[in-house]
Amino acid sequence: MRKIYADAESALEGLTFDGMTVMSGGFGLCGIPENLIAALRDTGVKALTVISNNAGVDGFGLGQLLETRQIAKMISSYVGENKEFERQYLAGELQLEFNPQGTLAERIRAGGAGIPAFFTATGVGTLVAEGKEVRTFDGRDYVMETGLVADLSIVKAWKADERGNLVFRKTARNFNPMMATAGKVTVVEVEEIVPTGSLDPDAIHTPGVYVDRIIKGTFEKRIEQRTIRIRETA
Amino acid sequence: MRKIYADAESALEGLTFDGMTVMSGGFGLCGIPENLIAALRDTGVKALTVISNNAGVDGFGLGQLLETRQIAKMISSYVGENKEFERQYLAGELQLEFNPQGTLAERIRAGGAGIPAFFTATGVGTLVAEGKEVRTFDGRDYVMETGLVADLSIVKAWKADERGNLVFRKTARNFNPMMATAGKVTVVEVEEIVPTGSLDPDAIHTPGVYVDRIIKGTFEKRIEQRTIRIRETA
Amino acid sequence: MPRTREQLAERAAQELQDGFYVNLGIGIPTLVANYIPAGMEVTLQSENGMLGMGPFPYDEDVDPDLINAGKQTITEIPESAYFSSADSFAMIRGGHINLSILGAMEVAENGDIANWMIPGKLVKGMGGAMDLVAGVKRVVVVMEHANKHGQSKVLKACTLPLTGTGVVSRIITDLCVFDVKPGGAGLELIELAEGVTLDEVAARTEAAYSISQTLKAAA
Amino acid sequence: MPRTREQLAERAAQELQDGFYVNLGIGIPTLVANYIPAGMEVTLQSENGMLGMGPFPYDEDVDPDLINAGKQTITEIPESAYFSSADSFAMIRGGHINLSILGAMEVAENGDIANWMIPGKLVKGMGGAMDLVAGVKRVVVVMEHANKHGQSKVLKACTLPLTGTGVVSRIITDLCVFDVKPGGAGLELIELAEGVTLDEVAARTEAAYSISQTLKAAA
Repeated sequence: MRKIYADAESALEGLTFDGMTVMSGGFGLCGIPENLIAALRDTGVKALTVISNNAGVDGFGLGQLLETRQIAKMISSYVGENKEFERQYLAGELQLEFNPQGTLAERIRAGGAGIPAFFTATGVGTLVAEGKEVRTFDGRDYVMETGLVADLSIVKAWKADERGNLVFRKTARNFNPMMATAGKVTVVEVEEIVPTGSLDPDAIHTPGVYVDRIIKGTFEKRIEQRTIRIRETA
Repeated sequence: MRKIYADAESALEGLTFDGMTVMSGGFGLCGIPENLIAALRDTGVKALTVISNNAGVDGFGLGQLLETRQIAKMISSYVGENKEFERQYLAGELQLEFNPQGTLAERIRAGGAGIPAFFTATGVGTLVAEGKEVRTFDGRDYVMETGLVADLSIVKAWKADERGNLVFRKTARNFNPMMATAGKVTVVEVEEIVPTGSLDPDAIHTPGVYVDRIIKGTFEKRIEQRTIRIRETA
Repeated sequence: MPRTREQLAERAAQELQDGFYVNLGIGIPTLVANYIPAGMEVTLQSENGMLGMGPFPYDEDVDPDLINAGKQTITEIPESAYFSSADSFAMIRGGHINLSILGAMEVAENGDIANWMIPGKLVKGMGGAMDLVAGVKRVVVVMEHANKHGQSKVLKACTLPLTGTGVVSRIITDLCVFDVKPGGAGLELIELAEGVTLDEVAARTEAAYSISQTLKAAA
Repeated sequence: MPRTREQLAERAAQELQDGFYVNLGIGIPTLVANYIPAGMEVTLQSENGMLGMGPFPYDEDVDPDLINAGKQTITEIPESAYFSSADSFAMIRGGHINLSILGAMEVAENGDIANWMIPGKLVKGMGGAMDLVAGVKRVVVVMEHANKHGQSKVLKACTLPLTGTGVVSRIITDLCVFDVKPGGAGLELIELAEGVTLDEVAARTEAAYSISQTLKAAA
């Protein structure tokens, strides 16, 4: 039970400092660590570099940390849904580094896997490759990208056992498993904490070695684009 | 049902040629594609380069392909359990490239993931790094290793559905999932073929996109080192 | 008459082949899913981490944990499998997806594509577009022939920052279809939309192109 | 008296800490699992693809799909998780395993280790040893002080092909325990096995070493 904390606030205790780098899981608003983002805001920590595929929306997800101007820099692939983000960025208050989504995912995976750099064809011949080494393998050009690590990773999973083994649900998995591996400290919020031994050991997505602290959260799970089909009636 | 073949022989039809590179899953004798190795032997294909963590034992697993001298070169991390291997190697009949086990696993993963090269600290300052680029990142030296692909990957899984989604069992997973991604063609043998929709989509280890052909095999599952504890009687 | 959005999607669906694994971009490409021929086995990939994407859910089945790369709620089907975004882009980067159908702002004679950034305007990011064009085996662009100012989007050279270089294999527009010949050999006009003339294409296309000997009017 | 194999394993078990994730090499290191103190939470990793390794099975529970990196049949326990060998070595290379306890043929003053190859003899391969010494946070070597010819295995410089350079933090032998000081600062003798004298260590050690001010005889 050493890894289980009472709430998001206590789970972040002693882990935050100004200027730190934080990875935050999720794709859009799907699978984001809602509870830990709010708790991170409440710590008042400043000048964060946040690595996250997206930047939330106004007032929800990372949008909450933008509102309070706690973020100095974002490393993301797409930030389209956030007016406050736009405003700060256009005003020069916020630094932004765009990474192609797959390069971002692989940089995080590499960081967690002890790989300081790798080559990819993604972005060759584009702005993304500027200032980076380009090398030819087997007649094709590839750009060198570096691994990413963070001082803290905040992650949302579906279930955890008491030893920190994690299972994700559907497309809420997204960036969460890699980020769990790439944080010097990884804090996870889940919908359910189950007794050790109740998860199928063949179906664990993130082994407990990557998980330092766990909380059971409460979730709004806001939907960005509710698209439905209409049931045809007879 | 397009991916399901009647037997190992028909599943390899049209896929083999002399001098080809084959990846073969398994660790020791655990999780090896027994049926496809035997069928590969029966094709009579020659001068194979085989990428496999180990080389089987005399008369079983890849040992069968060594006996018939169909292998020209092995890329492996450990080949300790095979007298015929020793004989051919010492006689200069067999080429051998040793890779550290983790580097081998990552080279295969990289090959399947479109990554032509990556850096690792493994092997720096050893024979493994000779002739390879060494580069310093953040004050530590790393050696550049390249991705591996194969003309054919033969893989052993526990269950497949008709669309090729795979599930592995316990430590029989080992090198199989990466090899499934790194073959130009991937042929899989399983213990059971289940109807599409009966595997938990959150618990699929290898999505069907990586699987070209599937057979239901029969398995001896030989044990290399049967270690047991004695039940204390009252 | 130029093709409508639906007709563009319908034409793009002719690029599908039985057994294909396909990634569809946002916008018109998403509509292609509605035109998969009956009996054809096509598996849709969503780059956030899903293979085997089903249709939009009924209202009562909406699941916030189940969205596509356009952040729309979707459903799973019997062959669905989920995986991480790293595994998803390993699949894309490694060349395991047969076909990507994408929109574009500009495409050039040599297969260059620009679809993520307009200098001076707010940039939202490239998302997975650069990975898709670099990694997927075949990239087909579906787009309006001209931009809203009436200017050709099929160009000698892209003017906007690129998404990828030399990656597009085919361009399907509301007027016609071009093949991008391999090795920088330029464009070839291979189809006209119904009622569209060669002169019309010539007038509205900035890029140079050859005309296929088997040029046919679309059915 | 020099330590027996079992005593070496028992001493090595003192390196364990509550909450540690540990990889044990083949041979004496494997025996360390028998000396994990009661109540201490130590999770064993097997580099073929398992975290949370249990003891050997009872005869009727042997499962050919469940082996450790030494290819021995083992069992699972409640916290067990399986993963691929790529994921396993990502865990090792990424520095997520706290401690590796390994055997060696030679260790040098600077922390170099050789444990996989004797030139002129048949080489079986390095397996995962190079990944473990390069990746795991702390590497402790457990070995006999001398080889079968009576020569010191604790050397000024390794003579055999290396497994890793500057990676060993501590050397536990049947005679004593050395710390490898960081930054190439050499060896420090920190413990003597019961009944072993300083002179005995001096006589049997080729490497130079300093003697800890707090040197204590092992209990």
